[in-house]
Amino acid sequence: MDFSLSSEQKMIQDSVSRFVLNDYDFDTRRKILGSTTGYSQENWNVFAELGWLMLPFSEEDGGLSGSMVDLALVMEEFGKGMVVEPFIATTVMAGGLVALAGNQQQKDDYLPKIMAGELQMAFAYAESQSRYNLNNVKCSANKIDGEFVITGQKSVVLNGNHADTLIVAARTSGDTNDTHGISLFLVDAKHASVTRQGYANVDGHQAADISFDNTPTLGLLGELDIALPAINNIIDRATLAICAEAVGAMQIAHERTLEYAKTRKQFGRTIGSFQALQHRMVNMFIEHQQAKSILLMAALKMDSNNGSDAKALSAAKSRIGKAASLVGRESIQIHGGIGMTDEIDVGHIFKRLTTIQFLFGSTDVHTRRFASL
Amino acid sequence: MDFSLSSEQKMIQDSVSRFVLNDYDFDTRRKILGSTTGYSQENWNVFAELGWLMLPFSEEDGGLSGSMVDLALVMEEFGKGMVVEPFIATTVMAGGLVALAGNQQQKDDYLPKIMAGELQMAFAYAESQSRYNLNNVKCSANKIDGEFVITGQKSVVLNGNHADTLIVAARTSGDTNDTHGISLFLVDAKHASVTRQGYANVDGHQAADISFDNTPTLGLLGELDIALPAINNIIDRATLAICAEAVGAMQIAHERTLEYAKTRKQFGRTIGSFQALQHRMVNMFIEHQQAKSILLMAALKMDSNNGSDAKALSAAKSRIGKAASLVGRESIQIHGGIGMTDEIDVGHIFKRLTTIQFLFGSTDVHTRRFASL
Amino acid sequence: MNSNFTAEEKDFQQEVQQFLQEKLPKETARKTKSALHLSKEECVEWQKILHKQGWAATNWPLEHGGTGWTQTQKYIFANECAKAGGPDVIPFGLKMVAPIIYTFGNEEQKQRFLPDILASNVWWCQGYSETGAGSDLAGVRTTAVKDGDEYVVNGTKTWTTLGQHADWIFCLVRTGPPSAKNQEAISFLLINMHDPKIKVSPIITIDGRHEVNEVHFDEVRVPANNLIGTEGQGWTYAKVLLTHERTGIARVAISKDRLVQLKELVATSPNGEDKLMDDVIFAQKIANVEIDLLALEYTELRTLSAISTGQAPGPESSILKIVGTQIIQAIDELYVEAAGYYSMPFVPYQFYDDYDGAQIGPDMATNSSLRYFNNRKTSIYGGSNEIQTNIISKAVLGL
Amino acid sequence: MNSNFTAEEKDFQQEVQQFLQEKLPKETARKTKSALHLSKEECVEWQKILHKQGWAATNWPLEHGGTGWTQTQKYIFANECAKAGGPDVIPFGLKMVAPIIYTFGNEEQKQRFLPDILASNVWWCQGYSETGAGSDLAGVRTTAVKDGDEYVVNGTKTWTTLGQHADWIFCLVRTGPPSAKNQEAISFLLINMHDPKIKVSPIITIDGRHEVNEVHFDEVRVPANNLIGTEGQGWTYAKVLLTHERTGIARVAISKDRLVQLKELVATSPNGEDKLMDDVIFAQKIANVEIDLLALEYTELRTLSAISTGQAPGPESSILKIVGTQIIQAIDELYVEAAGYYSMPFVPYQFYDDYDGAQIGPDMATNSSLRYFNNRKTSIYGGSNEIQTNIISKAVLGL
Repeated sequence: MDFSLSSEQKMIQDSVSRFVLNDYDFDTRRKILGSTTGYSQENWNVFAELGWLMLPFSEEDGGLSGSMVDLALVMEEFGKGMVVEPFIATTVMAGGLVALAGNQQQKDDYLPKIMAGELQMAFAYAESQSRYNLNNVKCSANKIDGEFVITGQKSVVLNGNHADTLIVAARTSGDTNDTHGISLFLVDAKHASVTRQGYANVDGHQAADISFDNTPTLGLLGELDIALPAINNIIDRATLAICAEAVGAMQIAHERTLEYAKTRKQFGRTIGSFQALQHRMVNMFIEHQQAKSILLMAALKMDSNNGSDAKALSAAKSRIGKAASLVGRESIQIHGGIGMTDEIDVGHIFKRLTTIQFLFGSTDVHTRRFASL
Repeated sequence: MDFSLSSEQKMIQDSVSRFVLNDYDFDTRRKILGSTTGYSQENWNVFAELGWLMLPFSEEDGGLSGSMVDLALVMEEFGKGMVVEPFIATTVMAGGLVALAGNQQQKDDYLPKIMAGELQMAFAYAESQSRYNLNNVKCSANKIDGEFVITGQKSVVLNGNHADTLIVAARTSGDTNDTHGISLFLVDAKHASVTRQGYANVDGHQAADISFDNTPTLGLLGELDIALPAINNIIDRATLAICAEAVGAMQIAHERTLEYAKTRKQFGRTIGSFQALQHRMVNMFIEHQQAKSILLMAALKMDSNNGSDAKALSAAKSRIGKAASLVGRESIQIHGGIGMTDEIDVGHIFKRLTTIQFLFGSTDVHTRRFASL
Repeated sequence: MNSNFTAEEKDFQQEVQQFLQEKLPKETARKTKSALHLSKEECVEWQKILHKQGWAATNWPLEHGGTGWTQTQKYIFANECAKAGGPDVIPFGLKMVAPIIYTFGNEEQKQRFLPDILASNVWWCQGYSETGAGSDLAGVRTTAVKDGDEYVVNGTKTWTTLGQHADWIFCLVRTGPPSAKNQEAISFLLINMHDPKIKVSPIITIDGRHEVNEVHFDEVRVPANNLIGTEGQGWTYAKVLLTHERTGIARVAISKDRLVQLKELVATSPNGEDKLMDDVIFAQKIANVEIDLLALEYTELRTLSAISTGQAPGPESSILKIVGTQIIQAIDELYVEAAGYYSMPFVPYQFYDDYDGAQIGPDMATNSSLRYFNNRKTSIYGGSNEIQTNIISKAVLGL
Repeated sequence: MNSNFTAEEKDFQQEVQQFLQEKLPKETARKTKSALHLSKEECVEWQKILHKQGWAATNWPLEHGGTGWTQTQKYIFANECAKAGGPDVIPFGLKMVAPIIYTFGNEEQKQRFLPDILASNVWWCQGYSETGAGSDLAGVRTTAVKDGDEYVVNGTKTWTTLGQHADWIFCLVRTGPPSAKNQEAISFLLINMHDPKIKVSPIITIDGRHEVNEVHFDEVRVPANNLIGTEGQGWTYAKVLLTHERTGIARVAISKDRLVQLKELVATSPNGEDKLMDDVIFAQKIANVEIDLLALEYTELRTLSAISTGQAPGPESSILKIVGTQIIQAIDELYVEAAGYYSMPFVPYQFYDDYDGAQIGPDMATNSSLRYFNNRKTSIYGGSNEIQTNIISKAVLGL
């Protein structure tokens, strides 16, 4: 067992940390959120230049062969700045699916562009009735004149409104809940038969509801009917990424709360001198530390197991969801009214910590999955 | 709506309260626990003289027609002294079953003796495999030469070791889990075919494991095969009784903890001056108050509904179980080491608050029953 | 002891139901049930309907135009309103300043202010909190210096809910010298918000909403006869009202109705191949909150029963604030969890009348997180839950 | 960064497994797994077996006869012991007083005491707490007054675990005048328990057990060369050891094994027509504890990793105490819940060898509540969890 970071890991951690500290302060982020796209192409170019967009891809595919621990390191730093650029949607999820399931041609077509920051993608999987059941797919792909066309609806597709190309999970055989019969398709997001209703999420991330009406595809990704394992795998990796983000966000939430408690005075003394609040801030600290630990556990176990360990991942999502809930709520409560205002960061951290709890499966859903494995 | 006590209610509350205060202090109780029977026949005679043993029985049966609110008032006071006399086993459960299901002859045979304090009874229902499922009954009654004989095993029968007469739930038809096919029988506890292994429970109450081997009965109580509703009803009433007991016990646990916190010094000040502990003691107070409220709710609703309201009762057992867990644990923790010793009462209250959580259905079992009704 | 309604009480219940069915505007009810914001006009419209019925002032004494209801009647009214979607009255006039005026104000003030409050002709807001005086209200710094027949007011109040609509504000101001003890330096002053030297600036909260404000006073001259009672007694007046305020703050009736709605919602919400209600864990979480709320309802009824027998609501009433807001927030969280992915989109505009796009998410799903965010305030305002805990610790437990 | 064992570490794991299989007495293993009390003889027997193997002192430096193990080896050993039912060594000699002796004692003391501790020839107990000095250890009142070559000791220590078996006790005593500051008045003294002027009186705990004691000193004369280090430095010595103690106190390996056993248990426990494991709510509760324990395991590994790179265990290690004991108690509670009705009978005698009645309850069910009661101590002893929280607040958060 070895828990120390390699020099490469330290380097990338430092690099992301510096970016967040110097180029992603709260006001800068606010401006990005207020822009028409809701994220910064300039930053995206920086990510590409610094090689971060290459991280999860194998060396054969032109990437850095980053481990899950590496991904977690980057995302933890992103979490400290609440970075809204679509790293998870384009790089981890869509790029990850192309690398995992695509043929050589598809890899050649998409991965270099993703790594160069020239292509935005999104993965459309959830539907209004599916909730967190990845095998619940109604959106269907049928062959017309020998070519698949897609008809159906997808919900809250992260980066769905800005993606150039979509990956769509569609049913090619079987019933709505069958695990067999789900396939992945590449789709031109700008095709006339694709209707996108874009919006920002409460956490500032961009998303869209998307519907398809006999939409032609750009090709099948992976083998017909048996896409579910790849989908599970990629959602698990994305889940690890937001877990790491939450750990970074919790650290800042806790730090901000400590700073506030040390300066804010009521009844003639700093509120941090009240023992009841002290014990609650210790509890926040413990939650953050426990979250950090289980993140490490999951990342290491996934790395030991070829990037996939559903049980370990679900343990992490469950525990981190619980920590995120407590740390978020306590940050607001200890700040009092000021914590609820739009003008300081702690409320925004709280919102991101909230959405993370309900993204890719709620805390309870992952606890149950852990217990069932 | 009227939440005030009638003068009769105040009178019986005062009378039980005085008894607990004057005649049931911690040392007296300790001596009773150390006696051969584990309860005091002398106290039992007092209960009879003061009419407490008549409380739950109707006026036609020679009782006081006490309501569930009345029962709760008495049990709350009993809880303050952790009274171990078998009021629930003999009066509420066994007596209640005779009154509910018995014919006139059986009522005449048993109820006057119970009310006079001359007869000890017990209700044997749980079995080692049944857990909290009252319809799970293996112990069987079969007819031999036209007479029922009972064979099987019963677990942790309250007052089972001192009872003169037992009421036994036995299967007379159907499979182990069928709701139909359960009957009640009166059985002579001292019959040679009855094997009783008696013990004290951790809370000081007496109990026994009992097995029957072709044991003849003293008669069928109620109608054949359809005893389950009566069993449910009587267990619900007994559950309300222990809920009320817990509310009384919590009050004392909280008071003792407050007294201790106001006098015990560490670091040169009373531990009650530490805000973190203050907030926790407030939390104990809130739990006790919420428990008291939901007890009242359940008792009133049962009274409005002819003594039976499973949903209200399960709400009370669930909420009070949660309160009992927190108040018990915090009482010990705030006392520190001294709270864990046999020599002061708070540890004994903690033990009783623990068993109440797992008697007649755990907290979670009752939450689920509430949700299902 | 019994929990049944008398025949009279049952009649009253029917009367309330009928009134709500006939008089409550449908759009107001829909918005209230869905926690959408009511416009100033909608709020005033409803309060004027209540006034016409004689039901605007449920907590005032009869002599000033109150209902004179028993505690049971108030309980019935609150529950029926919650079920029907009748919104709470805006409390600042009817529930907060009015009792102070009729208890501590002089005759002239009663004549001048109470009729317009009762008829909802004026909109009041509250000027208690300041940046440096949140939980520690006694630390207010806004000054009111006597100058002839007037006070000259300088300072800034914050967290002024719906102050953007207000005609009047009631303020705690410092009339004594900075050296004076807080208890003796604070006075209770009524100020006309239409004074041009008052500036209201919005505070946007994390749910994207403009609900609270900062109110700036720059040499605002206020007639001295707007002072309530005696100079230096303002803190005493404010405190008297606080325990009364805590009972309503539990919002039991509304939480009950929200749980009923939630159970209806999950009975039909798809969860892959099942319905969400089939999720045993989720059902257990709902049940736990429901049970805690049942207990709170009886805690409130016990408190009200004590009041109706002449006892004042003691510091125990802080329980109602603490547990009531815990339950509100727990229900919010359950709604967010039920909404799943659709708790995320920030699309409040889709609930406006002029929205003509496609609906995003089922029913009110996207409103769930906004409500969750907004209701974090409930454990902060009205004396934070920590302050309530301190009150119980000191006043009830003697610690 | 990786969590895999090296080939050497895997070999070591096999060696430990083999050792436990061959040398651990079966009855000792059975009792340990079931949380039954070991006799003094059984404890000593096992420790002597460990000593023979060279594994008695896992935390001592090599030079004094310790194992010199890496943190990973210690981790492996702890986990294998927990799985096999190898009991923890009684800590007072090997883990508590020995490090103080080899760190702060003089050569003569090292020679005199360490070999017997290593070989488990003597039984030690701890004399820290007093009735007036629980969480506030610096408040000890037991006095040791110098009289020639001896100290005369008077006072009473309490919560002395297994003091009834002890040959020696290590004590915090007050050597300075009552007026002296605590930090400068407390010394660390070793005292022979066979002195007739020492009286040990049992304290019975709520699980009916005699585990702790009061130890009374009445004019007990102790050779001055039993003083460790310098007079007035005892408090410093004691504190140095406290952070080290906090890592082992998490008892992660034992909790892991208990959860494995619990899951086996509920897989076969009847629950009416089902098995208890089919109860989704109960399974979820087990999973939650299991997950929290996984997190704690990695919190401990992160701490140990920091130690192995030369950093001292910081005050963060208080987390291990707090969460470790929360988990122990949560597991206890799950066992009680699993036992249901059979958590109630108080029948500890049925586990004694001489019991010949029928078994009451399945397996160890009736032991569940006794363990639950007994383990309330874990959040109280070794610096209560409140004290640990204060340590983090002050030393880590700077509050």
